[in-house]
Amino acid sequence: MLTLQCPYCGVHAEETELHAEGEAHLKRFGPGSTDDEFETYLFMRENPKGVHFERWRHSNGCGKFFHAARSTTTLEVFGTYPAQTLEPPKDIKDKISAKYPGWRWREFS
Amino acid sequence: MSEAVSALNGASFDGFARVEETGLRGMITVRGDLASKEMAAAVRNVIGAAMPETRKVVFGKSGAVAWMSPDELLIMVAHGAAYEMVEALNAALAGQHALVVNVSDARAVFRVSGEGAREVLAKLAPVDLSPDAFGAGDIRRTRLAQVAGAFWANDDGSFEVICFRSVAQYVFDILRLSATQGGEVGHFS
Amino acid sequence: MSTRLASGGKYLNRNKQVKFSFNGKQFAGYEGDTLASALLANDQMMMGRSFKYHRPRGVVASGAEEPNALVNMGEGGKFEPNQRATTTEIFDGLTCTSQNHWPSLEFDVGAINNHMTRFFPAGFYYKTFMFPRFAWKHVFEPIVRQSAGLGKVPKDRDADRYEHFYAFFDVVVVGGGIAGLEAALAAGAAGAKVLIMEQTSHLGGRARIDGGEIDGMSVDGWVTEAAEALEAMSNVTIRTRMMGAGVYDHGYVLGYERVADHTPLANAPRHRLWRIRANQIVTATGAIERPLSFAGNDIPGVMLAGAMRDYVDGWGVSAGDRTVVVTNNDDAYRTAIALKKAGLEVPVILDARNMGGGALAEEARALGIRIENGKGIAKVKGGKRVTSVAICTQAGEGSVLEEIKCDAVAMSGGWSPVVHLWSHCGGKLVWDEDQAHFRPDATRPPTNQDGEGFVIPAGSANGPLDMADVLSDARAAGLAAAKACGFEPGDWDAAMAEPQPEAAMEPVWLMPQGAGPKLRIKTWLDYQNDVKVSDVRLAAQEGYESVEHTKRYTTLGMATDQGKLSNINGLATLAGQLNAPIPSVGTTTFRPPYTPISFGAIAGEARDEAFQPLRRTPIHEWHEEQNAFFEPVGHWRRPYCYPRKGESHGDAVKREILQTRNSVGLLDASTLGKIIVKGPDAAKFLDMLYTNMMSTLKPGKCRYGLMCNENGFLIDDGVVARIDEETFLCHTTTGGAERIHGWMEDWLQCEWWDWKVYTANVTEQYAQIAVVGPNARKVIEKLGGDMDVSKEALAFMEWKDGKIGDFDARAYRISFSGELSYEIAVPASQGRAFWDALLKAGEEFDIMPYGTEGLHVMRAEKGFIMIGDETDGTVIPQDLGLNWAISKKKEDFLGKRAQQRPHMTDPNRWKLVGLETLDGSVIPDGSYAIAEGTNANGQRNTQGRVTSTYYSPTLDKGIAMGIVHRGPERMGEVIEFNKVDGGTVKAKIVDPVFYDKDGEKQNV
Amino acid sequence: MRRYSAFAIAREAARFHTGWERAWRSPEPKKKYDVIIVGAGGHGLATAFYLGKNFGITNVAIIEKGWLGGGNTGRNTTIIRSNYLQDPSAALYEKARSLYETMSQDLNYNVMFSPRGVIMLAQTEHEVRGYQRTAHANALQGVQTEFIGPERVKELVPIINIDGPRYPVLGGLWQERGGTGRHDAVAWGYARACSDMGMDIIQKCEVIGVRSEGGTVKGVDTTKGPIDCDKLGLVVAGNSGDLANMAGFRLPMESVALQALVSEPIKPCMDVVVMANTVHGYMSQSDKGEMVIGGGTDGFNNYTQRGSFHHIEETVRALCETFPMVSRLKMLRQWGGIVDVTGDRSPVIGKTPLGNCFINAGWGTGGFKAIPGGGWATAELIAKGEPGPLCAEFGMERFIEGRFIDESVAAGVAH
Repeated sequence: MLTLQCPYCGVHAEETELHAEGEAHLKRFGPGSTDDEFETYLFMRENPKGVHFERWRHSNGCGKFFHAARSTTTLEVFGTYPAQTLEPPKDIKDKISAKYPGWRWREFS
Repeated sequence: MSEAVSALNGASFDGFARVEETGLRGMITVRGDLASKEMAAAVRNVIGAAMPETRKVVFGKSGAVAWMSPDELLIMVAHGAAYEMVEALNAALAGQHALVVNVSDARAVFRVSGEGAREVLAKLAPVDLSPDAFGAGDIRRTRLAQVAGAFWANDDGSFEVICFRSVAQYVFDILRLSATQGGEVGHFS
Repeated sequence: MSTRLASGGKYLNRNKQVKFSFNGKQFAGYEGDTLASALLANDQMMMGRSFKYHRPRGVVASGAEEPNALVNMGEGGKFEPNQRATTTEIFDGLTCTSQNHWPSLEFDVGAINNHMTRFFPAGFYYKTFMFPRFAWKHVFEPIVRQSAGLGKVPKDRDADRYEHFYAFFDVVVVGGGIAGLEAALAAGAAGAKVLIMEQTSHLGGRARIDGGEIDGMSVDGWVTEAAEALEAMSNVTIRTRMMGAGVYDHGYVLGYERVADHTPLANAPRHRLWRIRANQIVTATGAIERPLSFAGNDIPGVMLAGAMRDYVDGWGVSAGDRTVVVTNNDDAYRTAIALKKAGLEVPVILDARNMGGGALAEEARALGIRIENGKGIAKVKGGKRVTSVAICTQAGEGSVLEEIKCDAVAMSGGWSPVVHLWSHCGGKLVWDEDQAHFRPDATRPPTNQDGEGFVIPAGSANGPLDMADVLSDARAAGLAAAKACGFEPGDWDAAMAEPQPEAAMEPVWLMPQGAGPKLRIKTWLDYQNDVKVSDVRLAAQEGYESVEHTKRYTTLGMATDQGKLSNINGLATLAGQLNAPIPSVGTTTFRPPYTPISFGAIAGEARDEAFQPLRRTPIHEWHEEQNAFFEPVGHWRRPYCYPRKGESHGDAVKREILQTRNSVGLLDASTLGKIIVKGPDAAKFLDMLYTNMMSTLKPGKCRYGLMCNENGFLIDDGVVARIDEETFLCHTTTGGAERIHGWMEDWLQCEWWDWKVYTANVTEQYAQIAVVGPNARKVIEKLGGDMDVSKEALAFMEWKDGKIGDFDARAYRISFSGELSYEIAVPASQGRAFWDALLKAGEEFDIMPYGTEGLHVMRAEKGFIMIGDETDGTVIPQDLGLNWAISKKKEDFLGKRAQQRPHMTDPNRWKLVGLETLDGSVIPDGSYAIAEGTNANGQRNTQGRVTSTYYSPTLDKGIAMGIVHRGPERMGEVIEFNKVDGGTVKAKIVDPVFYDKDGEKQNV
Repeated sequence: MRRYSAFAIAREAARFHTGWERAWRSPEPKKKYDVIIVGAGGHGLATAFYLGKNFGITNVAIIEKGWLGGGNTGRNTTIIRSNYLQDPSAALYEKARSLYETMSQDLNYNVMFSPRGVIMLAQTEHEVRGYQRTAHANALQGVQTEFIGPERVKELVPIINIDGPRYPVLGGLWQERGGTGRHDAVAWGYARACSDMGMDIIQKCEVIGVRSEGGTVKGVDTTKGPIDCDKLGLVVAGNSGDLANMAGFRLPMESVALQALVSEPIKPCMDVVVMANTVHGYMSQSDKGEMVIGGGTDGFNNYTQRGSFHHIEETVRALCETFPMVSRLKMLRQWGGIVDVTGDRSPVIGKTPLGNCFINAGWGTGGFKAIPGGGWATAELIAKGEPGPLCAEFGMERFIEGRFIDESVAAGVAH
């Protein structure tokens, strides 16, 4: 039963106020992309054991989508941040590095 | 105009707290840049209220203004006044990228009052309702059992609860069940 | 015999007698009794039968760990099976019966299994019952099932109510014994917001029975003062009859409060499930005594030593007149002393340790009790009740030295901390050699959202058993918990007790240690599930080496007590057989809940009218008054049809359609989603969202649009109206409003966040009513108002605001039926009035409402697709002949790239056609078009399927839509559709528009 | 292998069961095997068994990081059915179901397959149409199912609340030959048979790397050292993503928690398995008398084997509504497993980007019922190097082509 702090309204929302929205920082591929690119965009997932970046929506709340950095093995939350970004903020990456030196997640580390 | 009726026509229940549908209320959803001075001016001039801080509701001259999200306000006025207020807000925000829409009929409003009011809500919402965590002027959008809803605390210790009109009966039912005598928890007293 | 003692019983109120019945017999007890203590007081030692062998079972414990004393409680809507007698407080009028026997507790036919014990070893059913093949299902399984199971099946609907409660604390202390109280005092005095919960009705726990002094007071006195001190702290909440049921991630704790189990006539919820968020959890859950493994240790009258002491001191009940005590530790001497002091006989204490006990042993000896060191029980004799024990040396193989008559045996194999809550969320355990038990490993706690430990064990739950250690450990736990929440220790003194040194316990996993197969097969580990030492050994012998394998193979620890008594003994037995150290064999995972919790409590208020939200339109009440037949559409209820007296649903649908086609009908379309999309980039945004071009739509006009997901599949459709240059109103399907609104916000917030667009879901602001049929315009015109709804002023696919009658209305000239049609939106609060006004105005045209089935049939007659019928998540718009709605000019829209993949552009895809049966019959729902031959897996080949199939009242014949392999190229061809009975229906492929192909009727 | 029978039990009873031999050996790994299967769950063991039985390949190791059958095989709700809508699924699950019919005899181990029947309730008009469609499809697929009316449902399930009020039962899709089996016994029976064929089941041995040369698999590194192989099968539900990572490719799937729970045991009251998709819950009664209950998956990636309590709550309230007597029972135990869910929620059985490395994964909530079919198909795939008809449609390439196997189409989504 997760709790995540919504970075928009500040509420420490519990899972029932939230909706999980899948992997974060997916790059959209539209017409003109290769089959591989398009398949990767739609279906291929990091699904890591450990550090993960994902999307959530504060659906029973302020309605905003946001990102969370979370461990899939301990459920530790390293931080949440707004959706309008292409990569995780530095302070969160640093926090993860302090705990899991050498972590990698797609192009981020 | 034909006579307007609220979803439950003022239904009420007296348990260890009182639950009542308050009747129709004018409501206006405003979306826009809440940090802009134009928006602040529009709210001040039209409603006579200051811009609410995050998760607060402020009560102004002609209505209340609730913070709903970083780019959304809910303005509450008399039901009959909503149309004019929408016009006035639109005028005040002319030239701005904003959305002002009359949603006066989209919701139901309940008042939960009496000593057990906090407990009634604490049975339904995953929210810390202890007085030090949630006081007058606080608003919370959350889940009420199985539906989305919001509530705020008034100065007199009562709470007002809003939900969509289609689930008014459900919300009334769960409030009624929660307020039923014998179900006092004695937690906040 | 077991009986009520003349005095004693600190939990009892002897001034208040309570009457109850067991197996139809009337009994009396006192207020404060549990069902178990009250039954013992009435010499009812035997309380049930075991699961597998139907052996007689007496109460063995005094609390939540009890495996045997389970009863059917109550009657009718208040009946409940498997109620644990040791945790049931009695009340006037309580009725209960014993379980798992036929015809009676005393004489049980199923006990025949008992005599076959040897033929039913662990896992025997995996090795037999295989022949003949049908026999398992038809012969053996029914026998197994009938003899298994425990309590009776509830028959009536639950008469009680339940509820949930959300609460938030800094520190939650689970357990109201002295450790819990001391931890709560420490945390509370530090200023933390504390909840302390206790599963029984009284605080103080075991220490009140075990005695001793705290702060110079009796334990009872100290507990009273501690409780008063906590009550006085405004930041501390005390709840009794509330069990810590489970610990979950991120500090989530379930508290199971049995509000009214003990007062079932009170007008109160029976159970309340607390959903608690705690920063820190202190588990002061105590320890559970372990049985000893000797032959006959399951015979009624053999009890845990601590429990026997509880019954004497707590409830003034003796389990027997002559009690043999058998132990491997000092604690059991307390029982002997308590029995003796209560005037009962203790013929001997058998201490398996060669060196015997310490100070407590001296005290017992001083009371004149015979003590035999290095001795154990070879065998307990008796059937439904202990009659004697045979004594042997612990070191030997069980030669009988002496037989001692007795009617009860008190046993103690040492104490195991209750580590369940620590373990639920991943806390790890460490093996303590000295105490021979697993205790929490403080270095590996369960971790919370910050990656920090959030559970702190306290007192016996952490290992210490001596009261002085328990108190200091608990205080440390309370302070640590408060500190983790940012509170410094407050001004509160530690409770002090004198250490009471005890001689070391010695692990005894089998008694005598050399017991042979004949004894081992009578030596129980799991009383309820009938798992014996021999079974665990067999499992190990056969290679079921993992503790999980053994557990599953033997069913050890799988009973309703979840192995609270049997886990460690079973594990040690397995380790012994494998010749491995106990910790290397591992421990099983503890799963919530700690003890079973009612499903009623889990469901909470969600039953009957509150089971799920039921969404109602502003006109819902009218539909109900008309006895509409409703169908659920998401959480909405929509009228399917409005049957009149004597009409079948089919008749009603036919009448509604013919009336609408011939004159005028009304549809409550309020459930359709309505979303406002506004901003300088709104048109650009909708161009991405819809397959159509929406930016070219002119204000005042409407356009039918399609939405696909990124996978290319059609997900929603609806009419878009352009309100002004920057504003659109998008209609969605009934089920689509929230989903599509979320979908829009997703793209706006997460992908195109620099686009200037705002959305608002205004679905519920309006009641929307479709006025449909050749007379629709006349009805509206009759209402008056300032809106000109003539063909010239409001043409097909246009919208307009204005007054219709007194109503502020927005009218859309759109049609899903093919008729002249207006969909009119008015404010929801006036929806019912507007509906009534339309009905009145339409009287002269015989106006009547039609339901969703009429809507479906009429749209099928027109060949319009329905999301959910023609689409199922695997259909792209191109399959449905909707290419006209897919813009070729746009570089991109959601789903476009997906629709370019090879399988999507394959000309062999099944495509939409109309279908007309040759005989006018209706193709069955869900039917497939068969093709020649079979595929590689032997399945009949298919070439299409029906997507919508109806009897058309307008055309008086069966019509259908379907998708067929290269369908549009095969007009006129006859293909066959299957029926489930094996037959087929022949149908001709035709144009999907069956009615008014040229659209003349809607364009008038 | 000594045969199990009633006679054997009687013989052993006379000597206090001291003569029973080990059900399977616990060998140390050899240096090299023809085939290594990673994962000694149901699918892994079944794959090994059919490699031996159907193709005579017995130089096989099955490597397991924990204890055999300890993953989803030992954590599911043991439902067996094949009333699937799409042809490829129906073929695979029906193959599995038919193999379950004779499994006890084939393995000489009673897996207690109990064809007590499975009903999927139709509680909306839309669901009625969906299940009628499935019934029509099944009729052509050789899967015996039938759409039955509410009276028949009530007859089969006396404890059901047929009249709603919220979701009256309008009928149901009935598969008489569906039912349940004893999940642990399936793993144990296969393990015993594999061991008997000379295969090595190596427990408590974790794969920590996949070795390859020139794009072809060479072996695995394990906590018990490197082991070579010619062919590698990855059959590790819940950990497929992790193993794929080691092998150097990504999968179109995510791992999420799936939970189940049981009540305390009561006397027999429900013979059949009932699934109620409108309200999201399903229930059967085990031979022990426990009501075995399952619901939906969590929405987020999670490897903890712990799910979120609100899903339990949703499932329980659904069942209290569908079977009112449930309200007076108690939850004895809840637990979670990790399931791999693919983009179309159907499994993947096929080749991987790495040569001679094959995968069986992505079963989502449906793995147990497919065990013998999945094993059969995967064995054929590994033995021949190419998929046979049973899994031809289940390759990963379907996600590139857009050729999905979507079963959710039959689960009523209301409009």
